Amino acid sequence: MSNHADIWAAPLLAAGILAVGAYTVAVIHLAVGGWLAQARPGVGLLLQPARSAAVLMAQPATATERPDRAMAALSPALYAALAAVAVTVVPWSRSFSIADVETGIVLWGTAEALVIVAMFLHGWSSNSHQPLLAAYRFVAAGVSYLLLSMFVLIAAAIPAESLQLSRIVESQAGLWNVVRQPLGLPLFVVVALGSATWGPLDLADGSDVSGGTAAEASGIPGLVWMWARAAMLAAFAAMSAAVFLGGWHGPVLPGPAWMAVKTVAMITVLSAAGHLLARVPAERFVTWAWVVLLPLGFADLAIAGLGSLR
Amino acid sequence: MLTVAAALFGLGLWGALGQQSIVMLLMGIELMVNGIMLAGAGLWAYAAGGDPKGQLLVVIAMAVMAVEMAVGLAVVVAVYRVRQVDMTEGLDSLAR
Amino acid sequence: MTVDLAFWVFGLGAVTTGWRVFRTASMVRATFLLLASFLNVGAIILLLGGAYLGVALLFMMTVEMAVMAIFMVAFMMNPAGLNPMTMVHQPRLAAAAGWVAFVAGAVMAGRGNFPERPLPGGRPVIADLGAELMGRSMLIFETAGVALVATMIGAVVLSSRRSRFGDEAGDEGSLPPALDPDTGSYPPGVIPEGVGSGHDHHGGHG
Amino acid sequence: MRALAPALAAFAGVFAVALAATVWPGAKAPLPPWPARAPWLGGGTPETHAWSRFHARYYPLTLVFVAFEMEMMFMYPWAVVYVREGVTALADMGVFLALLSLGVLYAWRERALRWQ
Amino acid sequence: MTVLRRLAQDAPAPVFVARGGGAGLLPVELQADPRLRMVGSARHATVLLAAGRFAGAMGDALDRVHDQLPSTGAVVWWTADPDAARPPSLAEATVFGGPDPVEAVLAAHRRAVSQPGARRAVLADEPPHPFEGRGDHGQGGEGMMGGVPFGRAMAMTADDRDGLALDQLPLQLGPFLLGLPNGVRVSAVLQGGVVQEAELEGLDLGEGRALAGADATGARADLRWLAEALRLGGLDALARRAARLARAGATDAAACARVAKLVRRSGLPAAWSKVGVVEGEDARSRLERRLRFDPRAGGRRPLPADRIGRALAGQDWSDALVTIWSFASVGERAPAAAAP
Repeated sequence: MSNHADIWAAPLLAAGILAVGAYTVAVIHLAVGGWLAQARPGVGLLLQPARSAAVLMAQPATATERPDRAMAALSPALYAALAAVAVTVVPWSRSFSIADVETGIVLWGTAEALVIVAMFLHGWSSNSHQPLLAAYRFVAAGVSYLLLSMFVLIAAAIPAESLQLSRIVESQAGLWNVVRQPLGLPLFVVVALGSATWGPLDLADGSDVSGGTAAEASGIPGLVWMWARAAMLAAFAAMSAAVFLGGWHGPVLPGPAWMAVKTVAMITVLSAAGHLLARVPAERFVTWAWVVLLPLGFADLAIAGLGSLR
Repeated sequence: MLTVAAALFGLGLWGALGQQSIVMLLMGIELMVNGIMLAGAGLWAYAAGGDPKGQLLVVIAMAVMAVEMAVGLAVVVAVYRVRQVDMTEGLDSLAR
Repeated sequence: MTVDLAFWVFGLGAVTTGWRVFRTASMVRATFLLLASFLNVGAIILLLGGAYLGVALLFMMTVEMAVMAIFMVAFMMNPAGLNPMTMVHQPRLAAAAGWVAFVAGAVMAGRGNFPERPLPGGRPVIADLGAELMGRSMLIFETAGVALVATMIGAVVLSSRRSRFGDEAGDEGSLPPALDPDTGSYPPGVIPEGVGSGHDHHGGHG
Repeated sequence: MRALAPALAAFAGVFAVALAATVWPGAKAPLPPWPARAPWLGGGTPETHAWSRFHARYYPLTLVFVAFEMEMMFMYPWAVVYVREGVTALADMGVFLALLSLGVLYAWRERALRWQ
Repeated sequence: MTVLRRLAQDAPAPVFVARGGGAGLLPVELQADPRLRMVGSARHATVLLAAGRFAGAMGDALDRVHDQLPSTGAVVWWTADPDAARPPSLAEATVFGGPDPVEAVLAAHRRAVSQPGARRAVLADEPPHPFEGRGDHGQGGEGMMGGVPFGRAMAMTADDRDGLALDQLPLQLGPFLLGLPNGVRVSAVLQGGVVQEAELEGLDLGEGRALAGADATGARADLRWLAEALRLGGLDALARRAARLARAGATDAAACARVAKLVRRSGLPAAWSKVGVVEGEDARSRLERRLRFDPRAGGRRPLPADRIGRALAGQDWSDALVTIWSFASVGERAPAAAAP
């Protein structure tokens, strides 16, 4: 059951899904933030992201003294493209995903790993101090959370007997992974926050380094970068909906509708986490990830394994 | 296919022998292993009739690369820690 | 047809990037050019039908190069190549050896006759590998595990500062306690003795 | 493999568009003056280039990571055949992971997971 | 294009605030207004809001920030005495003397995005060090590490607690950095993101009339401080909430308590614990003291700058910022500036 879109339609589909997803992320982020700040942005909320984007488009791109221009141009594009390739493997219904790759979760892991490269390049390329610090501390966090993602995804692959996302969703027909492997989703949320450098794991673009790798970015390059971050978060929300929340399974509504609902729910969760949790110091997170979260990843794998013994 | 592998191997050898710094030398070695992996995969695909041992060979090659890299870099750190050198010439005294 | 075309594109990409690795002054670029070479090879393996091998190669090489970049930047002089530099020795020998290896390999590729037993289509290659690991090659698999642990421990022993054996004073300040409190901290840009000698050493080749 | 083509196409397409969007506007614009291009330090000034032999404080960790993450190579195929192999696979991977966690444990004890 | 312009005009104005003499932490309260968005880098802003007096070194620093603002950006000077001497960067700024500059900032933002007249840089257009045509390859460098390639020297190696002598990054940060008190500049030597040496210098904030409401006391002062601390911790929404309470006069004790509870749940205290320990007290306990909003608890003997500077050595740069801000007094003069 390897279904996939036409090779010419794929880029448009991926870009479309991500555009909608990223915009949803922005709107929900504003809404939750306004609710928490008790300062309602008002009716203009739905237009707010477009307005802020327009500001960046009206702005000229800045340059630094001696940047690595090639890398500076490549890294935001790479980050955005990674969000795209990530979202292609997500199945939206029993019969449709852009690219239902046989090795879906391995491809996903590759995208996650390349995200670390993109972040590092973005921080390195401007030849500026604060972006550099941010990029390096992000890599420390990245090499720590990457293993978690592998473990939870492999655990999800065990009952499906396949690395293919559609099979993984199929295997949840009876019971969703969020129940069957309770540790999976929380750990995957950590990975999502890391890969989009969001909220508590906003180590690459943190405010304590004046915007981190994006500190020197203004104008359209800055816009592309911000868009890619939101798109990455949306992709992760969709992925967690598919892998842990039973994907298209659900009563009454058609599959894609369920996926949309679950994705939006995950976006809300991620956004709330971003607003309610303070940034974790990089060093603490690293120790914590290896000493506490990694064993939890083992436990998740063990639960999945014991659960699917015949 | 094997030609490309050979080219990669040759490039890697050139880099490994030519570069002074230990880290660049490691890069050369990695490139050589790159060629080897390509050749292994090619033989598995064309000449092994799908025997999984071919895949295993490539996987092992990757593992070897990881080990080589980790240990190699650790050695670089250790050497740099005792004497601020990162060059192969810096190590000639170890031979004596 | 398209497959052949794609193969040559990726092959050419792999070789070109692999060559550029040793031709760029910026260590970061060198590292990620090497990564690009790996990615091209991974794509070729995918074309060959290594559904798992190819993607796994992309994955593994990405993380390895991300780590490699950190060490390249840390331990190479002038890592960004702000001053153009060439740091090679015995270039002739190296080039010659490289060419020899290439020609030998190419001749083998051309002349050598390999059994023609192509990968049967629709074979569950991933499950094959899994079964292999759980079956005949389990020993290899576990041995690899032991080797990896040995690697971890070795790497930690060699690289880390192991303050477990030292006192905590090392963590107090970022500079080690100096003999003379007045000169304990080096003014910016000034190289203390010992470190400086290392620099002269490099400078000779610069 | 057919399924991979759209994934790569999506990558290439979005990459190309994003790259064009990033490069195009600034392509013709003249370089801003030097003071506008100084690194952002909130009114402060650096003495040197930021590009340097950066002392990543976590290098032992990265080496442990490289070794550890190799084991994923074995785990993906393992997961596929797990149900078929059953207890064998469980025990097998149990031993494997136990070994690796020894390595992590050692690294932790050696403070390799902290800033050096 | 016009559609874009119209959209951009109605967007929340991304404003970078530079706090000078006589401003206190009053500008922090501006983020209470949802029509403004405080950004951490002038590169992200359309409006540079300079609040208070900028003389001498402060003026020079403001000039640098002014030039780093994107060339379409606009400048607003919020001051109590417009006749005071102003640095070149404020020569063409919109001067605002009233109590609440939000409208002025919004007007400037609309101007900046609708008819972007390129702002001239006030500093000389020349590299930090002349390099063109010098050195081995005409890039100003000599040999491997020497010279000033492309206008700047290269970092040099120096010893380190780790025993790996890698490169040091000597630099001056601030005074207009999130987490630095008014007029405080840090001269630090970083190696790998860890502070090796740091010195806090308090720049002269000058004398003169302060902005109306600049000096607050009690809960309101604590809330202003807290809002900045929350932004430093990445909790912008909570920061906005704290700013709203401060702006409302911090009269609602229950609301303050709710904010304190949210802050405690956010894990910020945990992130600050064991950071910047001075006299056996870490940043967390200093935060907790503020969270009590107790006028008596707030006031403590200001710590001399050199003590803080020494406390920074060996910390990650972000922890160092936390340490500095945890000591920031809510009054006009930061303790660092009040150094002997």
